[in-house]
Amino acid sequence: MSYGEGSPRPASGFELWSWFFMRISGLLLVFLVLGHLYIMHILNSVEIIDYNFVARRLANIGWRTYDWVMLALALFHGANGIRVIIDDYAHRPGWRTFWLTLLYVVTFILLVLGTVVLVTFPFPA
Amino acid sequence: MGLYRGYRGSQGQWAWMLHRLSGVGIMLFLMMHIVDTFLAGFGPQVYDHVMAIYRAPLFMVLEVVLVGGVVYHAVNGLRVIIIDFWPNALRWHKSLIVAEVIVFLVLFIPAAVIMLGRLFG
Amino acid sequence: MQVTLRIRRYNPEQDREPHWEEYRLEADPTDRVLDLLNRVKWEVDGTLAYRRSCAHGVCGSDAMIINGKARLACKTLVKELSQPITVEPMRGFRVKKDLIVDFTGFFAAYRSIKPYLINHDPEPERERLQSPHDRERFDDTTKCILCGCCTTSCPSFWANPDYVGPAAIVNAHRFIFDSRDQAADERLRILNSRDGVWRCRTIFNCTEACPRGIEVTRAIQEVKRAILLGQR
Amino acid sequence: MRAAVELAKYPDLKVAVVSKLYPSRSHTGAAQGGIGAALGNIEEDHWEWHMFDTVKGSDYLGDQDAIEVMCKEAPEAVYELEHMGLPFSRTEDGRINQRRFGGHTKEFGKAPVHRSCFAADRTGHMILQTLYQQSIKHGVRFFDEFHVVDLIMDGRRVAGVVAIELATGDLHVFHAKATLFATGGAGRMFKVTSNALALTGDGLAIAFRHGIPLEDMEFFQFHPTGIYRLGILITEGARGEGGILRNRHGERFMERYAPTIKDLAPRDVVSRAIYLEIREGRGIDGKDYVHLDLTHLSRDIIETRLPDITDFVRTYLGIDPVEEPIPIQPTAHYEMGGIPTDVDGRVIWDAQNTPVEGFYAAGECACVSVHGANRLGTNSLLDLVVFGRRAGRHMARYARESDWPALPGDATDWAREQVERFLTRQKGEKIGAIRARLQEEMMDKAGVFRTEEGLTEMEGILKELEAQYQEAAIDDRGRMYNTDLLEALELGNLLECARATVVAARNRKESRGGHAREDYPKRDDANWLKHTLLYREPDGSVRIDYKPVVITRFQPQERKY
Ligand SMILES: Cc1cc2nc3c(=O)[nH]c(=O)nc-3n(C[C@H](O)[C@H](O)[C@H](O)COP(=O)(O)OP(=O)(O)OC[C@H]3O[C@@H](n4cnc5c(N)ncnc54)[C@H](O)[C@@H]3O)c2cc1C
Ligand code: HEM
Ligand code: SF4
Ligand code: F3S
Ligand code: FES
Repeated sequence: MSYGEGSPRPASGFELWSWFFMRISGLLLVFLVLGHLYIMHILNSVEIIDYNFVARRLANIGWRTYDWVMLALALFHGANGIRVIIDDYAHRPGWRTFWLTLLYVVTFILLVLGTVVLVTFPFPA
Repeated sequence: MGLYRGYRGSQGQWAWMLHRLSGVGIMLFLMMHIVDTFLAGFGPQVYDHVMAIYRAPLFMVLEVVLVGGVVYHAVNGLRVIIIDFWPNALRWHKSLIVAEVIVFLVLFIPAAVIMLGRLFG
Repeated sequence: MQVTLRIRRYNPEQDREPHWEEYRLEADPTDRVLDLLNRVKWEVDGTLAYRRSCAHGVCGSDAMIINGKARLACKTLVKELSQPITVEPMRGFRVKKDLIVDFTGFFAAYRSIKPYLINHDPEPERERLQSPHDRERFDDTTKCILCGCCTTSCPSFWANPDYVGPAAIVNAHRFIFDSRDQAADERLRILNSRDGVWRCRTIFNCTEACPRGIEVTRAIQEVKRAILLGQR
Repeated sequence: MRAAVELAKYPDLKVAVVSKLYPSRSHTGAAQGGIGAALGNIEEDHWEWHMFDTVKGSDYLGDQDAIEVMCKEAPEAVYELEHMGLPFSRTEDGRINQRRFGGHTKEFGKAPVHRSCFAADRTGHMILQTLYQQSIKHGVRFFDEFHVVDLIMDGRRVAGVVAIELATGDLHVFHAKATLFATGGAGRMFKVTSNALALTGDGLAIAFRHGIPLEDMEFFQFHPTGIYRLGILITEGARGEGGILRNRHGERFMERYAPTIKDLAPRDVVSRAIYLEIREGRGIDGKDYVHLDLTHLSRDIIETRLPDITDFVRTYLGIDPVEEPIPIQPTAHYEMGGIPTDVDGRVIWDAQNTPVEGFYAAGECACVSVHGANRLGTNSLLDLVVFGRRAGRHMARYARESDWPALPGDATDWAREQVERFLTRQKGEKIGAIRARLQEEMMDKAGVFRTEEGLTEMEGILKELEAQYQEAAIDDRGRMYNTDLLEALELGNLLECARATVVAARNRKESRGGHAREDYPKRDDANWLKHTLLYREPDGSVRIDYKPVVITRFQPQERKY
């Protein structure tokens, strides 16, 4: 147990915003992700999806924005969720730092990768 | 997870564990998904090669699980949000779980049928 | 009727690991589990260690895990339970001996939320007035006997003993929503931290476990909302 | 704990609370009904009326100077609790709500009055919590789960206590300028009791062994409404809210015993009435219990004013008090006697009120005597806050003015010997068995009704049990959390208290308040309007002395309700 006798622990308000963000992003994700899944997996299917399919879809700037917003929200939402989980289970300070760093790095890389694709994907000439 | 064994908790406990599992699962998938989409940047051959893997039957079943996970996570997430922002919902929290299961089934069963139908059809 | 009682025992002076021990006893369906423990201690094996005092659910001494749920041994009747009856020490706490666990952190968490009325105004000659409606506002959480059933049933607490736990939040609620108290902001600030209310994931085990029938989750949610919206 | 809060206000003093339980587990938390004070929030009330009721309730054995102090300071003490944060139930205009309670009347006995200030039916719980909270606020140090085994004496002055730490089994010496005992009652000497398993009269026995007297130990209150067989209390508040006692014929029998205030007569009167009903064969189904009937009250009143007892009844009896009457029987409840003190909580040696330097007592273990031969409901909580506070003040003054008492070198010897005896002996009678016999026999022979014959027999039995106890053995020979050892020590204390009770009861040849002799059914003011003081001689025998009753305002009269 790490808290001292009767001493208030520091409060930054960060957890409040994290909590709030999880809920708001969750709400938006309901539409984005379920919509995405519906289009990709129900209306279409992996059998149909190929490079051309993706290319056609991304030709539309609207879809690009849709995908990017979804990507970013899902990443942040998911990463924050994982952060909470790490906080829960990784108690040794060393390990906790390790996992958290790993998470942040991976999230950042993925965000960059995802953004790069969406921005640079060649528009059909 | 050994910690959770043997405690006969409320339905809330199971709902939460599933939420956590599905959350992590989706996150892992998302990571993979970003990578594969990124590969699309390398041109059609590479991407189509990756998509071929997704078409393996095993992956198609996993896809169903993924959809189930997302649907569950979404529905349960909504339930949590309702409880958080609408005080009166606390009174009905048990009914909410029942409602959640129903909504989940209503969304998931048809989806699964369509998707598995493809696999076998 | 004949009952089988399985108790998870651990004696730090002898055992390296906890182990189960089984006792067969004659019991009435209306006996309390505490009666069974007493019978074991007084008639069979005096080394069995557990806490108890009031024997009717008002002192909060004998919280333990009975048949997989956090309960007070003195408020659980044999007839409510399926056989064999299993009794384990509270979860998420360090076991000191048999059913006795370390409460240090629990009370430290309780103290951390400043569990006392803070009011800087000069004291009136008679009572401070409070309408029945204002009194009603925190009635539920005044019932807490600090037994720890809620905290020991919370999966978030098992995962992370740094979480202040529902019991401390319940007691903070008791003051935050008391119209006579003036330190609500301070308590809210304390609870608005990583190990404060946000660790609660609305699992509801606590509400189910509370032997005083306190709607623990509701109290926690009210505190969360007070932090979020700044209103009481 | 009330004393500790008072003391903690003096920053130059170091205050510690030593308790064998976590303080929040003390039995004060079980008190349901309320705390009496003539606030007059519901109807007109005066402290003189309260005083009259208390004197009359005590069967004129209470010391009227002390009672006057208590009743006069009651409103202030209650307001103070309110200021500390105690969440009293409120009236419509925001004041502390009050209810009627047994024996509390207006205009010197005319009709029941609303005097008991309450927080639903968990007033004691709220007092305990509030005082614990205030102690935390004021930085009192707590030694939780330290069991006091012995008192340290420096000649005739008290120098602290010896306590065993439950977690480790270590003996600790607490060296103090002023020591206060608030160790609660000794109800566990009886089989059916509302008292906690921890109420084993430790403080009484410890003081007694050091030659400090015990006062009025023959007066033990049996509360009329304990849940049948379990002894769990159904508060008098249940009758305050309108509950009625009925026998097997459904008859409201209290009309015969107390025509004016009926079911709200004091506890000794009602308990005896129930016993008589049972003896006449009017118990329910001819068995040894009667019914407490709440069914004519609305569900709302029962559930909002008496939520806890509703819960007890539902849990332990599987009965809904809204629908069905509750089976009840008298239950051993309150020790009127105890360590004699003056109005400042100072323990005294003798009838001349010579104080024991550095030693204080408050609460149920003390005998100020405000309860005399029978305590009125709500007066115990009041007793402990009023006199706890006064004792705290006096202790502060005393501690500042006095030097440290010397700490004798052999302070822990007696305690160590007791502990080692049990830790080393291999074979002997089981503690549980001795205690069970004690409780059974006490209930039978020193319970609501007593006779010369029964008490004499009981003295013999006690000798036997005492001998067995000397040879008793325990199973647990470890050091850490040895609760087996503690129970053994507690039994020693119980036996001591039981003996004091029986000796005093046999000695007092009259019936008064909580002491009813079948062979002497009348009160006898000519010979017995005096307090008993018991001394334990070094050889273990008990010497009896007396102390006059202080009578100021109200002359003894026949006690009729
Ligand atoms: C069920 C019930 C209902 C009641 N209802 C009312 C009511 O409505 N109104 C009213 O006025 N009164 C009521 N009473 C009476 C009143 O509650 C008690 O008389 C009073 O609470 C006693 O308080 P206390 O502080 O003396 O003792 P307790 O609260 O019993 O405290 C004793 C303390 O001493 C400690 N202790 C004991 N022995 C040792 C030792 N050897 N070493 C260390 N610590 C020790 C214990 O750990 C405990 O903390 C009721 C009593 C009961 C049992
Ligand atoms: C579809 C809509 C979604 C909704 C409504 C939603 C809702 C929520 C909510 C409310 C929480 C917080 C739970 C709590 O505090 O108890 C949460 C946690 C989480 N979410 Fe989502 N989410 C959604 C999609 C996603 C996606 C797409 C991912 C993956 C990238 C994800 C991963 C996570 C993770 C890992 C957690 C943490 C789980 C935990 O702490 O137990 N969620 N979600
Ligand atoms: S809230 Fe309930 S379960 Fe938790 S400590 Fe208080 S009484 Fe026990
Ligand atoms: S079980 Fe735990 S997570 Fe919250 S609702 Fe209760 S505290
Ligand atoms: S013994 Fe007091 S709550 Fe169980």
